[in-house]
Amino acid sequence: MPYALCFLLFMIGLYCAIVKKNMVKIVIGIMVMEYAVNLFLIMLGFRMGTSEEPGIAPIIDRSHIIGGATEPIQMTEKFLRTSVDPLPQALVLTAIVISLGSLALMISICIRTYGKYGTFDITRIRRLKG
Amino acid sequence: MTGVLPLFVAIPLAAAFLLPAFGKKGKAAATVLANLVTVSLLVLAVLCIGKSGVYLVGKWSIPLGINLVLDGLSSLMLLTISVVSAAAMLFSVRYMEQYTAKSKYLSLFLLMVAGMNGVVLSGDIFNLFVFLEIASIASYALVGFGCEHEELEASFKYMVLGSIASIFVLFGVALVYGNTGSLNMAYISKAIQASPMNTGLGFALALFIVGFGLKAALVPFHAWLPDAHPSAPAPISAMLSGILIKTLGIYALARVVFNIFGVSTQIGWLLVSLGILSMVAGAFLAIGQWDIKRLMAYSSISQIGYVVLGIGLGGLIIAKAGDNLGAKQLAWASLAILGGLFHLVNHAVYKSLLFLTSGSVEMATGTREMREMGGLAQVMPITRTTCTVASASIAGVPPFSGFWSKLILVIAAVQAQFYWVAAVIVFVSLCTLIMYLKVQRYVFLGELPQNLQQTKENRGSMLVAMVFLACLCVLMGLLVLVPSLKASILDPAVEVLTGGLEYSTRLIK
Amino acid sequence: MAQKEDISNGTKGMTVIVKTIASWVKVLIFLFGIYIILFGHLTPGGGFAGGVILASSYVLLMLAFGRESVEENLPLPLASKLDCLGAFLFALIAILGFVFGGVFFVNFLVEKYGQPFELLSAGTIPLSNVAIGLKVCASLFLVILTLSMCCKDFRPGTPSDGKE
Amino acid sequence: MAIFYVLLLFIIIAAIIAVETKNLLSSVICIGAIGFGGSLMFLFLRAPDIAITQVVVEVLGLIILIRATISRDLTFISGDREFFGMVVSVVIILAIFLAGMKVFDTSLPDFGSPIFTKVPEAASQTYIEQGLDKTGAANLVTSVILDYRAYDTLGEAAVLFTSIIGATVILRRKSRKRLEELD
Repeated sequence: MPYALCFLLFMIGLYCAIVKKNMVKIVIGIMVMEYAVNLFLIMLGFRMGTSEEPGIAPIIDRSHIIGGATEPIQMTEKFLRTSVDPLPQALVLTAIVISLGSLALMISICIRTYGKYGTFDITRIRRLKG
Repeated sequence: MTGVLPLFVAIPLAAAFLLPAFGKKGKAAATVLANLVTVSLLVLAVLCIGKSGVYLVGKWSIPLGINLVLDGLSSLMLLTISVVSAAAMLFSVRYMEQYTAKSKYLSLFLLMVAGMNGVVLSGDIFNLFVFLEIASIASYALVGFGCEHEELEASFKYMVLGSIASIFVLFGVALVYGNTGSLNMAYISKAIQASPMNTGLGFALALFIVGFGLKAALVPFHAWLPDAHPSAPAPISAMLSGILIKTLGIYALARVVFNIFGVSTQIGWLLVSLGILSMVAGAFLAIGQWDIKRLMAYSSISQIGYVVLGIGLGGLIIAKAGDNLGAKQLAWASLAILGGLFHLVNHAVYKSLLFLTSGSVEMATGTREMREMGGLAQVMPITRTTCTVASASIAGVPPFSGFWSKLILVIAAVQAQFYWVAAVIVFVSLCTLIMYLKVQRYVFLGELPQNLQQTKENRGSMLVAMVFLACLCVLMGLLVLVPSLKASILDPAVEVLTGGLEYSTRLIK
Repeated sequence: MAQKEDISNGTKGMTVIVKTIASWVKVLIFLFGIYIILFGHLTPGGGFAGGVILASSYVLLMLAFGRESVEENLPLPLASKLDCLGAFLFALIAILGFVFGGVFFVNFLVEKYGQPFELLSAGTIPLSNVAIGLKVCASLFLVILTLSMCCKDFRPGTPSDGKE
Repeated sequence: MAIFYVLLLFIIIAAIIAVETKNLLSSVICIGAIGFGGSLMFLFLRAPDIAITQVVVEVLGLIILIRATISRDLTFISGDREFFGMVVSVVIILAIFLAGMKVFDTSLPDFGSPIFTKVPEAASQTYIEQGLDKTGAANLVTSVILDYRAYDTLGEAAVLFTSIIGATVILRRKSRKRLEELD
């Protein structure tokens, strides 16, 4: 069910990006879609665990390891049993950066277009035919 | 040999990171450096022909790290990308003098090339997404490079639809990860073969088809292309129409559909119908245009249709035969895919040449409106000759390259008993002939208007780039006529697609 | 409306209270950003988050003191060069991996120094963090500064421009 | 578990307000609410790295967005597409959503039991087991982004670089020289 709510968020963003006529609104719709996908990816990697052993972040501290300076390091069973998936988190970190970059570019195109046309309304920004 | 694979990405990226630091004074040096980069990529791509292999980035074994895969299809795409980008870069040396911020332009250009090379080489589906974003974001900025009304509007439109496409692809990647637990293409493919296709993967496939279809501008998703491609500076139009839509759209779609999910009858029919729709709609819309670059942009949609049609037809034949795939069906499918891929290469060369000539005309006359031109054959002989070669080629006049790829497609369709498909191919080819006769008639023949009497032929690097591509246009037919060239360049690429899911067994021992 | 104009142009800055507090807070934010970058391989955070925090300390300065004073601290051409430098350093780490380890991006320093949980450990990872932090800080600073400069320039020239 | 539903509902409501409100500035502020709600959500989903990044990116993103909207023509744009078109798009989007709901309920593993525990050769299992030993970084997310998948991060840096160069190119003052300057 949380996945479906995430998908609802995605569809709200898609609706906004397709239907709205204000340039900034369109950008906002795209941002909402990006949030939805990021949230979805992180949810995929989440481990609920039990109430005694809830899932933990994939960050190791000294209590999670066996062995040390001389013998090879090993993780404790508990860590292996409860750690959430680090891979989607890495992907989302990359995706957030990408979305920030495209946000900056999109906003600069909006500002420049505003300077040329004096409006954010895409129905009035129509020099190109069809 | 696989040791050079990261260089395809590392060289242009490193150069692009350095170029903006050159500033105004080092403009000449920056131009030389950028040209050196594209030429060296061309040399590397030629070296990679016929090779195959896997490169493990950071020495991590396959499911852990990211791997670069070189196979027939990748090396074909690499070759196409480097030929077109070298020519377009050479063209921009002089053409881009009319704009400011040239070093930033060069940097964006190289980033786009790096992105495309990364997409083609990647063996990891998230990595493919990241490089797809580099290439797309660079192209959004390049479309709006002129910062005039139309350019900004086209750029915004392109950016919105392109971003939606990218998010669809990312969502597809997330769904695939959620269902298979892997990001490596070979492992995903293995997991999909092991378990029956479920709804989640089907939804992911739909997202991929819409996303890559938007990037490739197939017909229901083509709204951005006729605005974006004409608005960009001419060398960028050449890059976008010539290779960007093919790499980000067709290549990625073919890789995902054929090598990861495996082609089914429905997908085959879907690709064939998308292809035919694009061919017919693109051709009809193109004939009515009076803006020379807009006409060429619509014709790109039509030509992309041929490529998708060829690939889809091959997939359809394979999927229909199913388990009892005989040698005969395989030969038909190979022929159809060969036609599609050969048309992809051909179109990359002649469409970029056409856009370069249109840029040359635009720079000389200052307009893109065909009704205001005429008689340019007298004053711009070289542009005229190259444009005629490219037009003849795209219209399928023998012995130029376009003729051979269309012929192969027709033969494949007839052999596989899709007679109506063959008829559509011939019909659209006639429409293409008409639209380029229109270009010839209104731009180069007729009377020279008064205000264009002073027009002079462009000089220097622009001519070199155009003549280079025109020579290729004439010679490309050899790629299928000379057996050794065909066996080393096109056949391995066809085998990658007809082999389908063998992709994963080749990578995972 | 007039006050709003001042803020959006970012030239004159805000009141004394804001300025005084901002001059203290900016140091803390800056240090926090550096901490996040350097300890990225041990605690949550890393080059990217740290770089954004560094950039936001500059943004705070810009909002409080106006654009000119920030440009004195970090001129635009310098930020642009830092941007290129950070990106290039990261690519260089990849290339050094090729030179010393034979493969791109190989972590060629991982066994050379440090134990787990120490600041100096994990081979090239802290170096990459620093390079990315530099790059991200410079580039975001650059884009915000450029955007704020352009807010003024790209207003439509006449009220009738583009409107019916 | 309940906290996830509360936060998700909060985010969805904020998104609906952001989409439907007429005033651009309030819309941008609602985006901020989505971002911070998302960041809290990340924290509860045991992803502190992402939570930190999301907060700081949100701040900068909001500043960028407000730059675009502040002191501009904020008069809202009269009615969106005509009523009929809006109804059609809402219906299409609802249909896709309902189709999607089925997909998410049937195909994906249950919420809270990630896929990598079910696939024997999943890379994530190896990251957790050997990440510290092989890369030396205690933060496994860092070890993934900067060592196992560093090539992705190079791409990510390149994306940021591209978009910044792109933004400065789009915002430059003078874009064309006169043609006569050429020769």
